[in-house]
Amino acid sequence: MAEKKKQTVLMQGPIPASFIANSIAKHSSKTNIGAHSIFLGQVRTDVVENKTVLAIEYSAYAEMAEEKFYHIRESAFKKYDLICMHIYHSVGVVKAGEMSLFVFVSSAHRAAAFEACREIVEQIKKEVPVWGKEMFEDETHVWKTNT
Amino acid sequence: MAEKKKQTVLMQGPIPASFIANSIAKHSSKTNIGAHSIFLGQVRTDVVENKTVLAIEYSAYAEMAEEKFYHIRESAFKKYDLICMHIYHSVGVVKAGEMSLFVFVSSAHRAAAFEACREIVEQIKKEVPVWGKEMFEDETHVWKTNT
Amino acid sequence: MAIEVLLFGQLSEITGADKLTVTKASSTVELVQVLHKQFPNLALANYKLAVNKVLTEGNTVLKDADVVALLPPFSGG
Amino acid sequence: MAIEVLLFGQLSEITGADKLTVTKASSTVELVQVLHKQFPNLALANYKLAVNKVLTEGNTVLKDADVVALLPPFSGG
Repeated sequence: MAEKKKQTVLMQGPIPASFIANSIAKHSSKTNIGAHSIFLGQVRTDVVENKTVLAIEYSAYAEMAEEKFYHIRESAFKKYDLICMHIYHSVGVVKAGEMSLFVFVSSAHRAAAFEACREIVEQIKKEVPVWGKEMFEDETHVWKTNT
Repeated sequence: MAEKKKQTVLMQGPIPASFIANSIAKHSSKTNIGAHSIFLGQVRTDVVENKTVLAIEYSAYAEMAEEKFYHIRESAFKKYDLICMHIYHSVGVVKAGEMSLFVFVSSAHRAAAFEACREIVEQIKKEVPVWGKEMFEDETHVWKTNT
Repeated sequence: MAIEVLLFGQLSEITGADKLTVTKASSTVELVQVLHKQFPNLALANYKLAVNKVLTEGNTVLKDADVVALLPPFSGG
Repeated sequence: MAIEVLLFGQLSEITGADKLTVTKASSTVELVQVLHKQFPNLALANYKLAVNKVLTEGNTVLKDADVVALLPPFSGG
Protein backbone atom coordinates (compact mmCIF):
# COMPACT_ATOMS: atom_id res chain seq x y z
CA MET A 1 0.00 0.00 0.00
CA ALA A 2 3.08 2.21 -0.11
CA GLU A 3 1.83 3.06 -3.58
CA LYS A 4 -1.06 4.98 -2.11
CA LYS A 5 1.11 7.64 -0.55
CA LYS A 6 0.44 11.21 -1.56
CA GLN A 7 2.27 12.03 -4.75
CA THR A 8 2.67 15.28 -6.61
CA VAL A 9 0.83 15.00 -9.88
CA LEU A 10 1.47 18.42 -11.40
CA MET A 11 4.80 18.76 -13.14
CA GLN A 12 6.33 21.72 -14.94
CA GLY A 13 6.37 21.48 -18.74
CA PRO A 14 5.71 18.54 -21.08
CA ILE A 15 6.06 14.89 -20.00
CA PRO A 16 9.02 13.39 -21.92
CA ALA A 17 8.92 9.91 -23.49
CA SER A 18 12.03 9.06 -21.44
CA PHE A 19 10.09 9.82 -18.24
CA ILE A 20 7.36 7.42 -19.36
CA ALA A 21 9.95 4.75 -20.21
CA ASN A 22 11.54 5.08 -16.76
CA SER A 23 8.15 4.69 -15.13
CA ILE A 24 7.50 1.53 -17.13
CA ALA A 25 10.95 0.08 -16.46
CA LYS A 26 10.54 0.56 -12.69
CA HIS A 27 7.66 -1.93 -12.70
CA SER A 28 9.72 -4.94 -13.79
CA SER A 29 10.40 -5.78 -10.13
CA LYS A 30 6.67 -5.97 -9.41
CA THR A 31 6.13 -9.44 -10.78
CA ASN A 32 2.56 -9.69 -9.52
CA ILE A 33 1.60 -7.23 -12.29
CA GLY A 34 0.15 -8.77 -15.45
CA ALA A 35 -1.36 -5.75 -17.19
CA HIS A 36 -0.52 -2.06 -17.59
CA SER A 37 -3.00 0.39 -19.07
CA ILE A 38 -1.48 3.72 -20.02
CA PHE A 39 -3.18 6.86 -21.28
CA LEU A 40 -1.22 9.73 -22.79
CA GLY A 41 -2.77 13.06 -23.64
CA GLN A 42 -0.94 14.84 -26.47
CA VAL A 43 -1.43 18.47 -27.52
CA ARG A 44 -3.10 18.67 -30.94
CA THR A 45 -2.67 21.33 -33.60
CA ASP A 46 -6.38 22.03 -33.54
CA VAL A 47 -7.72 24.69 -35.85
CA VAL A 48 -9.98 27.21 -34.11
CA GLU A 49 -11.47 30.00 -36.21
CA ASN A 50 -8.89 29.37 -38.96
CA LYS A 51 -5.97 29.63 -36.58
CA THR A 52 -3.74 26.75 -35.63
CA VAL A 53 -2.96 25.87 -32.02
CA LEU A 54 0.82 25.82 -31.48
CA ALA A 55 0.81 25.05 -27.77
CA ILE A 56 -1.36 24.88 -24.67
CA GLU A 57 -0.38 26.70 -21.51
CA TYR A 58 -1.81 24.84 -18.55
CA SER A 59 -2.53 26.51 -15.24
CA ALA A 60 -4.02 24.96 -12.12
CA TYR A 61 -5.43 25.69 -8.71
CA ALA A 62 -2.55 23.53 -7.53
CA GLU A 63 -3.59 22.82 -3.94
CA MET A 64 -7.14 21.89 -4.86
CA ALA A 65 -5.97 19.96 -7.93
CA GLU A 66 -3.58 17.81 -5.88
CA GLU A 67 -6.39 17.05 -3.44
CA LYS A 68 -8.67 16.04 -6.30
CA PHE A 69 -5.98 13.84 -7.86
CA TYR A 70 -5.45 12.21 -4.47
CA HIS A 71 -9.17 11.57 -4.13
CA ILE A 72 -9.36 10.12 -7.65
CA ARG A 73 -6.46 7.75 -6.80
CA GLU A 74 -8.02 6.63 -3.54
CA SER A 75 -11.39 6.00 -5.14
CA ALA A 76 -9.85 3.91 -7.91
CA PHE A 77 -7.86 1.81 -5.42
CA LYS A 78 -11.07 1.17 -3.48
CA LYS A 79 -13.16 0.31 -6.52
CA TYR A 80 -10.67 -1.75 -8.56
CA ASP A 81 -8.15 -4.44 -7.73
CA LEU A 82 -5.04 -2.45 -8.64
CA ILE A 83 -1.38 -2.92 -7.84
CA CYS A 84 -0.19 0.57 -8.58
CA MET A 85 -1.09 3.84 -10.23
CA HIS A 86 0.74 6.97 -11.32
CA ILE A 87 -0.73 10.20 -12.61
CA TYR A 88 1.18 13.16 -14.03
CA HIS A 89 -0.27 16.35 -15.49
CA SER A 90 1.67 19.24 -16.97
CA VAL A 91 1.46 22.86 -15.94
CA GLY A 92 3.06 25.56 -18.08
CA VAL A 93 3.55 25.50 -21.84
CA VAL A 94 3.20 22.19 -23.71
CA LYS A 95 3.77 22.41 -27.46
CA ALA A 96 1.76 20.53 -30.09
CA GLY A 97 3.02 16.94 -30.29
CA GLU A 98 4.15 16.97 -26.66
CA MET A 99 2.47 15.12 -23.80
CA SER A 100 0.48 16.83 -21.05
CA LEU A 101 -1.19 13.90 -19.26
CA PHE A 102 0.18 10.49 -18.27
CA VAL A 103 -2.05 8.00 -16.45
CA PHE A 104 -0.44 4.64 -15.68
CA VAL A 105 -2.50 1.89 -14.03
CA SER A 106 -1.21 -1.61 -13.24
CA SER A 107 -3.05 -4.70 -12.05
CA ALA A 108 -2.78 -8.49 -12.06
CA HIS A 109 -5.41 -8.83 -14.78
CA ARG A 110 -6.32 -6.57 -17.67
CA ALA A 111 -9.95 -5.74 -16.93
CA ALA A 112 -9.19 -3.73 -13.79
CA ALA A 113 -6.34 -1.83 -15.44
CA PHE A 114 -8.39 -0.92 -18.51
CA GLU A 115 -11.49 0.14 -16.61
CA ALA A 116 -9.69 2.10 -13.90
CA CYS A 117 -7.49 3.94 -16.42
CA ARG A 118 -10.44 5.11 -18.45
CA GLU A 119 -12.42 6.16 -15.39
CA ILE A 120 -9.46 8.09 -13.99
CA VAL A 121 -8.97 10.00 -17.24
CA GLU A 122 -12.66 10.93 -17.38
CA GLN A 123 -12.55 12.13 -13.77
CA ILE A 124 -9.42 14.20 -14.36
CA LYS A 125 -11.05 15.99 -17.29
CA LYS A 126 -14.21 16.68 -15.30
CA GLU A 127 -13.16 17.23 -11.71
CA VAL A 128 -9.67 18.68 -11.53
CA PRO A 129 -9.20 22.49 -11.54
CA VAL A 130 -6.78 22.75 -14.45
CA TRP A 131 -7.17 25.12 -17.39
CA GLY A 132 -5.67 25.06 -20.85
CA LYS A 133 -4.96 28.23 -22.81
CA GLU A 134 -4.71 27.37 -26.51
CA MET A 135 -2.05 29.57 -28.03
CA PHE A 136 -2.04 30.47 -31.73
CA GLU A 137 0.81 31.44 -34.04
CA ASP A 138 -0.32 35.11 -34.02
CA GLU A 139 0.06 35.21 -30.21
CA THR A 140 -3.68 35.36 -29.59
CA HIS A 141 -5.31 32.61 -27.55
CA VAL A 142 -8.59 30.96 -26.57
CA TRP A 143 -9.47 28.99 -23.48
CA LYS A 144 -9.77 25.28 -24.13
CA THR A 145 -13.08 23.59 -23.38
CA ASN A 146 -13.32 19.90 -22.52
CA THR A 147 -15.88 17.63 -24.14
CA MET B 1 -3.01 5.58 -44.46
CA ALA B 2 0.67 4.60 -44.67
CA GLU B 3 0.12 3.37 -41.13
CA LYS B 4 -2.01 0.53 -42.40
CA LYS B 5 0.85 -1.19 -44.20
CA LYS B 6 1.57 -4.76 -43.19
CA GLN B 7 3.84 -4.83 -40.18
CA THR B 8 5.54 -7.71 -38.44
CA VAL B 9 4.01 -8.07 -35.00
CA LEU B 10 5.96 -11.00 -33.60
CA MET B 11 9.33 -10.10 -32.17
CA GLN B 12 11.98 -12.27 -30.57
CA GLY B 13 12.26 -11.98 -26.78
CA PRO B 14 10.78 -9.43 -24.35
CA ILE B 15 9.70 -5.93 -25.38
CA PRO B 16 12.08 -3.44 -23.70
CA ALA B 17 10.87 -0.21 -22.07
CA SER B 18 13.26 1.67 -24.38
CA PHE B 19 11.47 0.23 -27.41
CA ILE B 20 8.17 1.50 -26.02
CA ALA B 21 9.70 4.92 -25.35
CA ASN B 22 10.97 5.13 -28.93
CA SER B 23 7.53 4.25 -30.26
CA ILE B 24 5.98 6.99 -28.15
CA ALA B 25 8.61 9.59 -29.10
CA LYS B 26 8.07 8.92 -32.82
CA HIS B 27 4.50 10.20 -32.52
CA SER B 28 5.42 13.78 -31.59
CA SER B 29 5.42 14.75 -35.26
CA LYS B 30 1.82 13.57 -35.66
CA THR B 31 0.20 16.63 -34.20
CA ASN B 32 -3.32 15.55 -35.12
CA ILE B 33 -3.08 12.97 -32.32
CA GLY B 34 -4.69 13.93 -29.03
CA ALA B 35 -4.86 10.59 -27.21
CA HIS B 36 -2.72 7.47 -26.95
CA SER B 37 -4.01 4.32 -25.29
CA ILE B 38 -1.32 1.77 -24.51
CA PHE B 39 -1.66 -1.75 -23.19
CA LEU B 40 1.33 -3.69 -21.90
CA GLY B 41 1.16 -7.34 -20.95
CA GLN B 42 3.76 -8.28 -18.34
CA VAL B 43 4.71 -11.83 -17.32
CA ARG B 44 3.53 -12.57 -13.77
CA THR B 45 5.12 -14.88 -11.20
CA ASP B 46 1.92 -16.86 -10.94
CA VAL B 47 1.83 -19.78 -8.56
CA VAL B 48 0.47 -22.98 -10.14
CA GLU B 49 0.29 -26.10 -7.94
CA ASN B 50 2.70 -24.51 -5.44
CA LYS B 51 5.30 -23.76 -8.07
CA THR B 52 6.25 -20.27 -9.17
CA VAL B 53 6.33 -19.23 -12.82
CA LEU B 54 9.78 -17.83 -13.68
CA ALA B 55 9.17 -17.17 -17.37
CA ILE B 56 6.83 -17.84 -20.26
CA GLU B 57 8.12 -19.25 -23.51
CA TYR B 58 5.86 -18.08 -26.32
CA SER B 59 5.51 -19.93 -29.59
CA ALA B 60 3.28 -19.07 -32.53
CA TYR B 61 1.96 -20.31 -35.82
CA ALA B 62 3.74 -17.29 -37.21
CA GLU B 63 2.19 -17.05 -40.68
CA MET B 64 -1.35 -17.44 -39.45
CA ALA B 65 -0.69 -15.16 -36.45
CA GLU B 66 0.58 -12.33 -38.66
CA GLU B 67 -2.53 -12.67 -40.84
CA LYS B 68 -4.75 -12.52 -37.76
CA PHE B 69 -2.90 -9.47 -36.41
CA TYR B 70 -3.31 -7.81 -39.80
CA HIS B 71 -7.02 -8.56 -39.82
CA ILE B 72 -7.41 -7.22 -36.27
CA ARG B 73 -5.63 -3.99 -37.33
CA GLU B 74 -7.78 -3.56 -40.43
CA SER B 75 -11.00 -4.16 -38.52
CA ALA B 76 -10.08 -1.63 -35.86
CA PHE B 77 -9.21 1.02 -38.48
CA LYS B 78 -12.59 0.42 -40.10
CA LYS B 79 -14.56 0.52 -36.89
CA TYR B 80 -12.82 3.37 -35.04
CA ASP B 81 -11.53 6.78 -36.03
CA LEU B 82 -7.84 6.06 -35.44
CA ILE B 83 -4.69 7.79 -36.56
CA CYS B 84 -2.25 4.98 -35.97
CA MET B 85 -1.77 1.65 -34.31
CA HIS B 86 1.15 -0.59 -33.44
CA ILE B 87 1.06 -4.12 -32.07
CA TYR B 88 4.03 -6.17 -30.87
CA HIS B 89 3.96 -9.64 -29.35
CA SER B 90 6.94 -11.61 -28.10
CA VAL B 91 7.96 -15.08 -29.17
CA GLY B 92 10.60 -16.99 -27.23
CA VAL B 93 11.37 -16.68 -23.52
CA VAL B 94 10.01 -13.70 -21.57
CA LYS B 95 10.94 -13.64 -17.89
CA ALA B 96 8.62 -12.58 -15.06
CA GLY B 97 8.52 -8.77 -14.91
CA GLU B 98 9.27 -8.45 -18.63
CA MET B 99 6.79 -7.38 -21.29
CA SER B 100 5.31 -9.73 -23.90
CA LEU B 101 2.55 -7.62 -25.47
CA PHE B 102 2.50 -3.95 -26.53
CA VAL B 103 -0.62 -2.47 -28.10
CA PHE B 104 -0.41 1.23 -28.96
CA VAL B 105 -3.46 3.02 -30.38
CA SER B 106 -3.59 6.74 -31.23
CA SER B 107 -6.51 8.94 -32.20
CA ALA B 108 -7.62 12.56 -32.13
CA HIS B 109 -9.96 11.97 -29.19
CA ARG B 110 -9.72 9.59 -26.26
CA ALA B 111 -12.88 7.48 -26.71
CA ALA B 112 -11.72 5.84 -29.94
CA ALA B 113 -8.23 5.13 -28.57
CA PHE B 114 -9.55 3.57 -25.35
CA GLU B 115 -12.21 1.44 -27.00
CA ALA B 116 -10.06 0.23 -29.88
CA CYS B 117 -7.13 -0.64 -27.59
CA ARG B 118 -9.28 -2.77 -25.33
CA GLU B 119 -11.00 -4.53 -28.22
CA ILE B 120 -7.69 -5.28 -29.91
CA VAL B 121 -6.24 -6.82 -26.74
CA GLU B 122 -9.33 -9.03 -26.29
CA GLN B 123 -9.11 -10.15 -29.92
CA ILE B 124 -5.41 -10.94 -29.64
CA LYS B 125 -6.02 -13.17 -26.62
CA LYS B 126 -8.88 -14.97 -28.33
CA GLU B 127 -8.02 -15.16 -32.01
CA VAL B 128 -4.27 -15.26 -32.51
CA PRO B 129 -2.47 -18.64 -32.61
CA VAL B 130 0.13 -17.96 -29.93
CA TRP B 131 0.89 -20.27 -27.00
CA GLY B 132 2.58 -19.62 -23.70
CA LYS B 133 4.52 -22.29 -21.86
CA GLU B 134 4.78 -21.34 -18.18
CA MET B 135 8.18 -22.42 -16.94
CA PHE B 136 8.82 -23.20 -13.27
CA GLU B 137 12.01 -23.04 -11.23
CA ASP B 138 12.30 -26.86 -11.22
CA GLU B 139 12.36 -26.88 -15.04
CA THR B 140 8.87 -28.38 -15.34
CA HIS B 141 6.19 -26.43 -17.20
CA VAL B 142 2.47 -26.09 -17.83
CA TRP B 143 0.68 -24.63 -20.83
CA LYS B 144 -0.88 -21.26 -20.08
CA THR B 145 -4.63 -20.89 -20.51
CA ASN B 146 -6.26 -17.56 -21.28
CA THR B 147 -9.32 -16.38 -19.40
CA MET C 1 -12.85 40.21 8.25
CA ALA C 2 -10.91 39.34 5.10
CA ILE C 3 -11.89 36.84 2.43
CA GLU C 4 -9.15 35.83 0.03
CA VAL C 5 -10.48 35.50 -3.53
CA LEU C 6 -8.58 33.44 -6.12
CA LEU C 7 -9.28 33.85 -9.84
CA PHE C 8 -8.25 31.37 -12.51
CA GLY C 9 -8.10 31.08 -16.30
CA GLN C 10 -10.25 33.54 -18.23
CA LEU C 11 -11.47 35.08 -14.93
CA SER C 12 -7.97 36.43 -14.25
CA GLU C 13 -8.07 38.04 -17.67
CA ILE C 14 -11.50 39.62 -17.04
CA THR C 15 -10.49 41.03 -13.67
CA GLY C 16 -6.81 41.63 -14.36
CA ALA C 17 -5.99 39.86 -11.09
CA ASP C 18 -5.44 36.35 -9.83
CA LYS C 19 -5.90 37.26 -6.19
CA LEU C 20 -8.13 39.81 -4.40
CA THR C 21 -9.12 40.51 -0.83
CA VAL C 22 -12.74 41.29 -0.04
CA THR C 23 -13.44 42.61 3.46
CA LYS C 24 -17.21 42.91 3.48
CA ALA C 25 -18.86 39.61 2.59
CA SER C 26 -20.49 37.29 5.10
CA SER C 27 -21.63 34.76 2.49
CA THR C 28 -20.78 33.61 -1.01
CA VAL C 29 -23.85 35.38 -2.40
CA GLU C 30 -22.67 38.67 -0.90
CA LEU C 31 -19.15 38.07 -2.14
CA VAL C 32 -20.35 37.45 -5.69
CA GLN C 33 -22.42 40.67 -5.56
CA VAL C 34 -19.36 42.65 -4.50
CA LEU C 35 -17.25 41.11 -7.25
CA HIS C 36 -19.85 41.59 -10.00
CA LYS C 37 -20.21 45.22 -9.01
CA GLN C 38 -16.46 45.72 -9.21
CA PHE C 39 -16.04 43.64 -12.43
CA PRO C 40 -19.30 43.74 -14.43
CA ASN C 41 -17.91 41.33 -17.08
CA LEU C 42 -17.52 38.68 -14.42
CA ALA C 43 -21.31 38.42 -14.29
CA LEU C 44 -21.26 37.19 -17.90
CA ALA C 45 -18.70 34.47 -17.22
CA ASN C 46 -19.40 30.84 -16.41
CA TYR C 47 -17.79 29.73 -13.16
CA LYS C 48 -18.19 27.74 -9.96
CA LEU C 49 -17.10 28.58 -6.44
CA ALA C 50 -14.85 26.62 -4.13
CA VAL C 51 -14.63 27.61 -0.48
CA ASN C 52 -11.39 26.38 1.08
CA LYS C 53 -10.84 24.05 -1.90
CA VAL C 54 -14.32 22.48 -1.71
CA LEU C 55 -16.87 23.17 -4.43
CA THR C 56 -20.01 24.84 -3.09
CA GLU C 57 -23.48 25.25 -4.50
CA GLY C 58 -26.08 27.68 -3.21
CA ASN C 59 -25.23 30.19 -0.51
CA THR C 60 -22.40 29.46 1.92
CA VAL C 61 -21.58 31.42 5.05
CA LEU C 62 -18.05 32.86 5.03
CA LYS C 63 -15.77 33.52 7.98
CA ASP C 64 -12.55 35.46 8.33
CA ALA C 65 -9.60 34.05 6.35
CA ASP C 66 -11.75 31.80 4.15
CA VAL C 67 -10.34 31.28 0.68
CA VAL C 68 -12.89 31.49 -2.13
CA ALA C 69 -11.82 30.39 -5.60
CA LEU C 70 -13.69 31.32 -8.78
CA LEU C 71 -13.28 28.40 -11.17
CA PRO C 72 -14.12 28.58 -14.87
CA PRO C 73 -14.98 25.26 -16.60
CA PHE C 74 -12.07 22.82 -16.19
CA SER C 75 -10.08 21.98 -19.28
CA GLY C 76 -7.19 19.82 -18.15
CA GLY C 77 -5.94 16.68 -19.86
CA MET D 1 -1.18 -36.73 -52.33
CA ALA D 2 0.57 -35.20 -49.35
CA ILE D 3 -0.98 -33.18 -46.56
CA GLU D 4 1.39 -31.21 -44.39
CA VAL D 5 0.35 -31.31 -40.72
CA LEU D 6 1.60 -28.68 -38.26
CA LEU D 7 1.43 -29.28 -34.52
CA PHE D 8 1.73 -26.57 -31.88
CA GLY D 9 2.09 -26.19 -28.14
CA GLN D 10 1.14 -29.23 -26.07
CA LEU D 11 0.28 -31.13 -29.28
CA SER D 12 3.95 -31.16 -30.28
CA GLU D 13 4.73 -32.64 -26.89
CA ILE D 14 2.06 -35.35 -27.27
CA THR D 15 3.22 -36.35 -30.74
CA GLY D 16 6.91 -35.59 -30.38
CA ALA D 17 6.74 -33.69 -33.66
CA ASP D 18 5.87 -30.23 -34.89
CA LYS D 19 5.45 -31.29 -38.50
CA LEU D 20 4.14 -34.47 -40.13
CA THR D 21 3.20 -35.55 -43.62
CA VAL D 22 0.03 -37.59 -44.12
CA THR D 23 -0.46 -39.13 -47.55
CA LYS D 24 -3.85 -40.76 -47.26
CA ALA D 25 -6.49 -38.26 -46.15
CA SER D 26 -9.06 -36.75 -48.48
CA SER D 27 -10.79 -34.76 -45.72
CA THR D 28 -10.10 -33.32 -42.29
CA VAL D 29 -12.19 -36.07 -40.68
CA GLU D 30 -10.04 -38.72 -42.32
CA LEU D 31 -6.89 -36.86 -41.39
CA VAL D 32 -7.91 -36.70 -37.75
CA GLN D 33 -8.69 -40.43 -37.75
CA VAL D 34 -5.22 -41.18 -39.10
CA LEU D 35 -3.58 -38.93 -36.51
CA HIS D 36 -5.59 -40.27 -33.57
CA LYS D 37 -4.69 -43.80 -34.58
CA GLN D 38 -1.01 -42.92 -34.72
CA PHE D 39 -1.10 -40.79 -31.52
CA PRO D 40 -3.92 -42.03 -29.24
CA ASN D 41 -3.26 -39.26 -26.68
CA LEU D 42 -4.09 -36.67 -29.33
CA ALA D 43 -7.72 -37.80 -29.12
CA LEU D 44 -7.81 -36.59 -25.52
CA ALA D 45 -6.45 -33.13 -26.36
CA ASN D 46 -8.49 -30.03 -27.05
CA TYR D 47 -7.68 -28.45 -30.39
CA LYS D 48 -9.05 -26.80 -33.52
CA LEU D 49 -8.03 -27.23 -37.12
CA ALA D 50 -6.86 -24.63 -39.59
CA VAL D 51 -6.63 -25.52 -43.26
CA ASN D 52 -4.20 -23.23 -45.07
CA LYS D 53 -4.27 -20.81 -42.11
CA VAL D 54 -8.08 -20.61 -41.97
CA LEU D 55 -9.96 -22.15 -39.03
CA THR D 56 -12.38 -24.86 -40.15
CA GLU D 57 -15.32 -26.47 -38.44
CA GLY D 58 -16.99 -29.68 -39.56
CA ASN D 59 -15.53 -31.74 -42.34
CA THR D 60 -13.38 -30.08 -45.00
CA VAL D 61 -12.16 -31.66 -48.23
CA LEU D 62 -8.38 -31.72 -48.55
CA LYS D 63 -6.29 -31.57 -51.68
CA ASP D 64 -2.64 -32.21 -52.35
CA ALA D 65 -0.24 -29.80 -50.60
CA ASP D 66 -2.84 -28.44 -48.18
CA VAL D 67 -1.42 -27.40 -44.84
CA VAL D 68 -3.46 -28.47 -41.83
CA ALA D 69 -2.56 -27.03 -38.45
CA LEU D 70 -3.67 -28.52 -35.13
CA LEU D 71 -4.14 -25.61 -32.75
CA PRO D 72 -4.53 -26.05 -28.99
CA PRO D 73 -6.37 -23.23 -27.13
CA PHE D 74 -4.59 -19.94 -27.74
CA SER D 75 -2.79 -18.36 -24.82
CA GLY D 76 -0.98 -15.32 -26.14
CA GLY D 77 -0.80 -11.94 -24.48
